[in-house]
Amino acid sequence: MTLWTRTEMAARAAADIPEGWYVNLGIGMPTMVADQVSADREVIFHSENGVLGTGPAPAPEDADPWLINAGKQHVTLRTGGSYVSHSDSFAIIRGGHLDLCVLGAFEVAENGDVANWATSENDTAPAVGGAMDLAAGAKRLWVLMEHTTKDGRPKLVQRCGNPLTALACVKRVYTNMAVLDITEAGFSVVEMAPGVTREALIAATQAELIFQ
Amino acid sequence: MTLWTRTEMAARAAADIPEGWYVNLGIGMPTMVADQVSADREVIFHSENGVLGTGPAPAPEDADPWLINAGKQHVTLRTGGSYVSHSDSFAIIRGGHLDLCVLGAFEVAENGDVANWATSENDTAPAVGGAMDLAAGAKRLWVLMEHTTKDGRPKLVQRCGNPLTALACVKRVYTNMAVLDITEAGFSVVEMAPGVTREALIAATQAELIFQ
Amino acid sequence: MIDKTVASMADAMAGIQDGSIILLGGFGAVGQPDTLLDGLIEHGARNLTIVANNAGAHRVGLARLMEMRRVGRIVCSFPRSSSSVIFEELYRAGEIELEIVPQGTLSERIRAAGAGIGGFYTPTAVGTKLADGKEMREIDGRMMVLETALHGDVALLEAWQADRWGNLTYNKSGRNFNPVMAMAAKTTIVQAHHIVKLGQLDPEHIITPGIFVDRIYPLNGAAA
Amino acid sequence: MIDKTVASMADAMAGIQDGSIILLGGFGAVGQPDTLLDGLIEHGARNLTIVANNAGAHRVGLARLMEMRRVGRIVCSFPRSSSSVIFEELYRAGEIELEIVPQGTLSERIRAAGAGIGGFYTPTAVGTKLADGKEMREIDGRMMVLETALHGDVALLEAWQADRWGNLTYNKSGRNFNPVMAMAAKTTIVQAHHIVKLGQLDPEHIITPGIFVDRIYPLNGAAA
Repeated sequence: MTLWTRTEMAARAAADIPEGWYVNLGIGMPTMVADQVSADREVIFHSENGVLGTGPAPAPEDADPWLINAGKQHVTLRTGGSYVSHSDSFAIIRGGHLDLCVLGAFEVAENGDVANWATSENDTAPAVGGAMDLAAGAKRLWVLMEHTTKDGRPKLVQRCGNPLTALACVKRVYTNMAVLDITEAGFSVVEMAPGVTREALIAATQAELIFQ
Repeated sequence: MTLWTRTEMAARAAADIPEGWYVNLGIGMPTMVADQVSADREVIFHSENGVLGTGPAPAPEDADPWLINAGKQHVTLRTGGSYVSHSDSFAIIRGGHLDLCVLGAFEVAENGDVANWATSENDTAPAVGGAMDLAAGAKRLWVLMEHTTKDGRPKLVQRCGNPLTALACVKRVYTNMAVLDITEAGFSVVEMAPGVTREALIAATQAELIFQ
Repeated sequence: MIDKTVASMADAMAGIQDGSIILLGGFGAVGQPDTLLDGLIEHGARNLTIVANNAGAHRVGLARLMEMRRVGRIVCSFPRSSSSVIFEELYRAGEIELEIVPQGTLSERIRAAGAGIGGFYTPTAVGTKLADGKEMREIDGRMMVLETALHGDVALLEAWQADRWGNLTYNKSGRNFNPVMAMAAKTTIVQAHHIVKLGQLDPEHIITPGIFVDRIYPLNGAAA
Repeated sequence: MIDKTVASMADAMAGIQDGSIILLGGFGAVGQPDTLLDGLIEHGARNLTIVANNAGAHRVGLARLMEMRRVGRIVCSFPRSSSSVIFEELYRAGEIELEIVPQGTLSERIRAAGAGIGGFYTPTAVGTKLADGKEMREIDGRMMVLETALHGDVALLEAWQADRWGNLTYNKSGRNFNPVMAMAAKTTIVQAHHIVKLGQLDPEHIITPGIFVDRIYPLNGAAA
């Protein structure tokens, strides 16, 4: 069984993004999706802090201190990009103008609930950022995450145990084991990593799986 | 008894506007106030359709078809002026950012109620425009109007008979007979036009008057 | 490659349904999408709801559309002017429904639709007949009325410059309702005076980013 | 003649009261009014409520203000980062109150204050603990939570260019919260990198018009 690498997971998600979509990528692994979209395909990336059309990371010596993304990393602006205020940036997010948001998560439930901002253990001063706005506002929400936690617990679950980010909004999950759609009936397996068996996937998931 | 002319009324109001105020002038007579503020005093006029810093009317041959005010008259933009969207323009109005709005009116009541958008007779398809936003939103509202209707009926009243524009918001009224503040106790006469007697003013007003 | 410019007026109008809610940019004659309105007249959609500041003038554009009995309802702040003859005829005859909305409430309701806000409380119109029957509540010691988002199916707008991504600038008071309406419709269609190359608009100076725009109709023919 | 530029940091900070609600522009280190924050530290106001996206970093600026026990409460979306050491110490010790607000709701609540909106309904946070105890209602088939306007006494902001009327531009992602916070405070104070002559900013390119701005502190000394 060969699990997908993080780069392969990002590439798998990137391959499903049509040209012309406006896309917000969450902090962490989702950010890697941008590098997997070839520059000749016009997918327009949005960042919460008012950048529409972020381009690849600059070489360190070319970094412009005035141009960062929501993860506070230096970015570039591609031709055709623009700057907007936070107010307009979140009107974009909350008004349903993004075709897609890709977030990381602690857990995704079979009804599409997502928990990605606070864990039960460390939520004394949790940091929500724009996650709730993105999850509730984008036209579709995909999650990109490992299939299980570092200590092997399932992250695809019947019901989230961590504090929720939003209700019933995840449409698709990309993990290192599989790609799964969230349907009326629950998790539906679209594709599995090479050599991952149904049994292995079932064992690593704390919810029913539908195999086509 | 010499009633103030419309120009004198506008000049009287203009004299009370300190330098540095942001001011919206309603359609009709209030628009005349701008011409009574000398250009070396920086009073910044706002127009609902997204113009901040309107200047004097252009000569007809210099009119720019792209630059009108809320009364659909050609205007100019003074140095330092800017253009904003309707959304931002009404955020200015409704957010309490205008120091002053000067409106015309059908009636003003002694408690500061104002009626200026529809008359009982012709309100089948009344046109409200930005009057309600301005009356409710500006830091202070002054009214500039004749003291009586063309057929001699009082326009300063105990209680408005026409449909209201906003409740208890007028601070001061400039008429062709007098300048009156609206106080807790009602209309308080600040100044009368030359030769206007107390008796004449009382006769032309359908509310108690307080003389200092 | 993203290219939102359309090759013909038929492409610009494609898919506009009978019964649509149409947001119309412009204030007075400035920034009004006259050419697109002619296209809409030609297109034929009926039973429209029009959301605009004014109710048309003379016998062209919106007024012509109303004269053809294609508008069932109009939502606006200022329907009456010396040249709004068609509207007034229809209104007196009971052939058009009118919703009068204070201009700022109109703009804010459209923004709410564009920004994902379901409704909001405003002091504008409290105590007047335009708040009759509406839900009220006191917030911070002030009475406010609940107003709801006003969504469009289609926005017809006018811009000054546009590029193939749909980034827009406006000209002076031609800006008015255009940027806020661009955010609030399922399909935003813009007539543009100048089509410029991607990258020609300074990213700091773009007023409406292309994410809000679906189709660009070049007023002067060919794209750059 | 209107001239909003101030001659000294003392003039910039004049009148800021103990107990004030301070809106702080910036996202990460970009567009953050570091110099004004130093001025506020020097000024001495205590028992402040800070509204900002982040809860300070390292031991400078906002973090330093908190370390001096001058901040009683912080309203932000993202208090935790690798360098937010002071905030986390105080928070664990129960010495600072925290209100976590989703970033878009934070921005929208500030805009509501600036635009005269008392409150609004948003689907963001519905079903989460950040909506606990808040009023909910269904609008157009979707559950929404009522959020209220968030007003500031003072906004401390950073701009790129400013003129004597207080018209502002920003630089790239330095725009962020600055324009919306400029609208929402009783007194808006801006540190500007470049002071330009009135008229030098194109009226189409001004992002924050001077009506929202009270004081300009020139970062590079003299005004033009």
